[in-house]
Amino acid sequence: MVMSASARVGKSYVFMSIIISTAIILLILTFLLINSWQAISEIGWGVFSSEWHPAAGKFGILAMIYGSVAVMIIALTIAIPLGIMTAVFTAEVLPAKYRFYVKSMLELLAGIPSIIYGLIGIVFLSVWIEDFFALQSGRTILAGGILLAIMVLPTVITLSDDALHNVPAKYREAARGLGLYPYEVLKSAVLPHAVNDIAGALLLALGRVLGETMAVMLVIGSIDRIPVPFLNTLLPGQTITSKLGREIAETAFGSLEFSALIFMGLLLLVFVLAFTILAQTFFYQPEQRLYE
Amino acid sequence: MNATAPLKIYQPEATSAIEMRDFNAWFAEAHILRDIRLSFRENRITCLVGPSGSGKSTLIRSINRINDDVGNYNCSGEIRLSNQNILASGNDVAKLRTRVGMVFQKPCVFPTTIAGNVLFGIRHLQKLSRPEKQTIVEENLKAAALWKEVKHRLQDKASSLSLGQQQRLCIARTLAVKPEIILFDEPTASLDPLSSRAIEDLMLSLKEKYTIVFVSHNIQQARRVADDLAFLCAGKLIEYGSSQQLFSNPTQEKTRKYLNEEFCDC
Amino acid sequence: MSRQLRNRLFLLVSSGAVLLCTAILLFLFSVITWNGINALSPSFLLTASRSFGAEGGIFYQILGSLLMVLTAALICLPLALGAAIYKSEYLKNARLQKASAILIYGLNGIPSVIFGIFGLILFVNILNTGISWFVGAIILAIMMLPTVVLATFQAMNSIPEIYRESARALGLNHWQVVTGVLLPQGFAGAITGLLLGLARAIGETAPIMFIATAFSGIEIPHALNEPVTALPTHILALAQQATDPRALQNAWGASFVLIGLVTLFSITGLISRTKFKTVSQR
Amino acid sequence: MRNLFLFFFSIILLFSCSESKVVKIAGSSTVLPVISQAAEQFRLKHPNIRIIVNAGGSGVGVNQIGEGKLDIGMISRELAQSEIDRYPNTAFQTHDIGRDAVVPVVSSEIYDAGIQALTLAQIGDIYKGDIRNWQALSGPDREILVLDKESSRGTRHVFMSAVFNDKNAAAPGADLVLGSNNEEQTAIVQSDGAIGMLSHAWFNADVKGLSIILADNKAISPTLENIRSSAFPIVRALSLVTNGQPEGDVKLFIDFLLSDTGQQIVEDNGYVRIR
Repeated sequence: MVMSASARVGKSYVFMSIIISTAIILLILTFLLINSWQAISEIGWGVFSSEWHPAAGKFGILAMIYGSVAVMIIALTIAIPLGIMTAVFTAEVLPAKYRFYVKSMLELLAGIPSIIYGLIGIVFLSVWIEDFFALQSGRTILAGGILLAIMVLPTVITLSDDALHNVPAKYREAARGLGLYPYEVLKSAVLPHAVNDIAGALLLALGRVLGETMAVMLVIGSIDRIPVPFLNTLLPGQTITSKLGREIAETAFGSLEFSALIFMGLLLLVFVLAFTILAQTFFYQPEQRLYE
Repeated sequence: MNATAPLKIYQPEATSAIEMRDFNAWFAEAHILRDIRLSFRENRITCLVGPSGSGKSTLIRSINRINDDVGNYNCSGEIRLSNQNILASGNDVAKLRTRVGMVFQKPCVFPTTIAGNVLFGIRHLQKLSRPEKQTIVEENLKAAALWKEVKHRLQDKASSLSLGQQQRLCIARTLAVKPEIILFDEPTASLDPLSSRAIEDLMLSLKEKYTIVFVSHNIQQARRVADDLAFLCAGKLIEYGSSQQLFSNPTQEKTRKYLNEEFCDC
Repeated sequence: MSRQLRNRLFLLVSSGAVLLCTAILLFLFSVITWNGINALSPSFLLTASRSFGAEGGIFYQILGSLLMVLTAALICLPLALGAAIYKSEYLKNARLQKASAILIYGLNGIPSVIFGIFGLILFVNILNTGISWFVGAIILAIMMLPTVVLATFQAMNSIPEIYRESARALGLNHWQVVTGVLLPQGFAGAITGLLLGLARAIGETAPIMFIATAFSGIEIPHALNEPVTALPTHILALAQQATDPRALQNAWGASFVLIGLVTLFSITGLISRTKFKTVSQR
Repeated sequence: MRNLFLFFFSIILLFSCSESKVVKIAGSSTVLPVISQAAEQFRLKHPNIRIIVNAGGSGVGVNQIGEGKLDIGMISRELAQSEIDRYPNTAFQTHDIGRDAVVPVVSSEIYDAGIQALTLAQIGDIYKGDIRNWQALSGPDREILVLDKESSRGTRHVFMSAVFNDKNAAAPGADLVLGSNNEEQTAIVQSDGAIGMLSHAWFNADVKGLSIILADNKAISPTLENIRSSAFPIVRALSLVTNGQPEGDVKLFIDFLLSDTGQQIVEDNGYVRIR
């Protein structure tokens, strides 16, 4: 078949577009890898130590990893039960006519930029935590965790609600027809269908929590130290993202410190990508909707 | 509106299981059912017939209050079951539904094993030991005429069954919770003729123990199965009587036309 | 009655969760609205900021944010349209289809600070552009890309095959089918995606704070390689001096305006989504 | 939608056409208020020269001069030899514009409770983590919230040099690490037992500067007088860095800062003028 000129130009245009769109992510990965290479080769396994003191040549990132994981665990232990229980209410108990309003509210809430959560965190949350626990400073790992829980809550609710809502009504009817109470209908007929989607939703939430920067950066205290005792979250800490957000622009390009920071970014990116891709490809199938 | 002859209220000689008194139903503004007065006889098969949109499904779905969960639904009047109004507020709807079972238009099996589907409801109602479970599965699958086909693969996925088998599995599941009344909402609508016949035979065998209410679009099927017939049109009960009488000697012209599958203008 | 009890308990717990969530939501909205409205005035919206942002308004921050995201939208649109067309109409190999989907989903999941770092390395350092609003727009365009590609792809994919076949039956070639039948539908989807992407992009701080924004002295950039001031980074600067009541008040005002812009974009996006849906279902 | 785009781009085009020159400045948040304000006033005199000012810290000021991204870097400490070595092709040139003191500051609650002067050794013990309660310094029984700054900040370099003789000294006793002076000031205000390091221009009702007790047991308070005379032990110059001798607009701006008007701005911001 002979292609007309416009068809040829058009085809090469759309082809270039898809190549660029899909290559960007690979480009980002490559750039991070190249720039962290200096750290990988010069520091090696030494990066997995706990002291970060560039002037003394110490580039241990364990404190940042600890901070990221601790903040993530706190955020998810709050957001998951609260979010799923709320989603159960909106999807199963709430009359359908209110659903639209609830969903719209949630979308708006999910759209609040993270810097504004940071502002709220620094003006209210950290002060409350300081007073409640009688601390010297409320800028703690706990504050970061709670703030992230609040941030990610709309996402958890709205995705879980979708998951529950997508279960065909016939299963609910059939279970009700057998004389089951709402609780039993949910547990035996609805949840088994929704559990995959909910798992996907939680993975996405996890990725979002790990990657969140601004809000955490303002309230966590930014000290590169693993708390003593180990599980004391009422102490300040540092996450990978807050470390990057504070210091990357102030570090000389090409220095070993810069490279070690980029290595942290690479680590973060690999984990978040793994969660996101897992969630979108293995758990969240229907409609191929994107979630931020 | 139409000045029709006054309705002859059918007075069944057998005791009635359910009585509907001045029952009205609405979806939002639409008045779906108007002043329905009906009593379903015990251990008989009553078939609701009528053109699409006549309110048959709404009526049958009101009897176990499954419509309550649909948005914008409202009703008035009374539906009496063992002399109690089931529409009274404060009634335990879940408990009502264990007494009034329902089989839906499309077979809906849960994503578990065949045995798991049979036990799906009963498992919540009482604690069951292993042998009890086995007995229940076997008894109810037998009662639903499915035992022979599936007895060697009770642990298979229920979705591996054919549609007709799935529908019988749904019936077995309903029987397991020991209802007094079973509602069938067009149970053969999505099945092939052979599977439909199997369901019809099953209904006939079930009426010895249960009161059956049944919605069908298929007039021949109604003729084969029903003891009593209720003909609805545009939300009103046009005629109600024994199947034999309605087919051979209907009092209403509309009934005659509809049952003879002629064009019927309600 | 333990079944009933358990059911009651379940309803109780889930209503409790709802109450808690509602309380959080009400708190967030009332704090932002109340403080924001108190800070708002015409002069706040229309004057430049002075002395660390504690005085004056946010006029150039609003302008800078809009300039950056709208430019990002312009960069993103042709790329997203092209990619969606290829994915929907040319990419028939199932494996490649899946691979492209994974890469695009992955791009969507990248933490925003990583985009900032990417921009810092590639543009500011390697290409030596310096802190530049246009680099910020490019990075924001990349961030928006997956949303727009997917929205466009879905819009095109939902067009029934019969339309393509009818057009082909009239003798149109593949590209003519694309431009004549698919593009109009796809464009509507792209606009929806763009609006939703804009809503996200305008609130982002981490991607632009290293590469695109300056603290003061800038009003409207005169060249591509000049920095700009933007709302989110302005709020960041103000949040760091949260005990100064004037700075805090301006921070709330700026937050309120920012949320207003986000809401404007997302509501327009949602409306365009519903409107567009009814068109395709007709 | 399309109209909006057109509107914006016509604005940009409009501005792009007008002839104007740009001076890019970034660096220390201590120098920042002076420069921002000076830039505003400079602009009134020279409307065709635009000055873009960015924060980031002294380290940023030096690095970006080295990388050629800035016209002027702001620093609030000395240039380090390592920095000069890192950019061999850059001829760093510093221009002092004012003087400042880095002062150990505490929350007003601590100051009012009687802690108004410390020795450098005591401050060192606090930052090493050896002293953790104000009681040890005969203050109230309250834990000390020790505030550190990001490692590239000039204020930290000067402070740590004075306390530990090592500008990059680690502070194992620190509780929070903060960035700009504003952020540090906010954290001190929010706490009732904090100690931090700040330029004396950031004192306020809740943030009090301590006097430093010297070896001869004389307490020197951070007054303008003591800073001007260098009697206060932690003083520093506020400087601008350029690559080579400043020329043209850059020179014009630096000269403006050294003029009487410029020095008045330095003084208005709480620093000590040098001319």
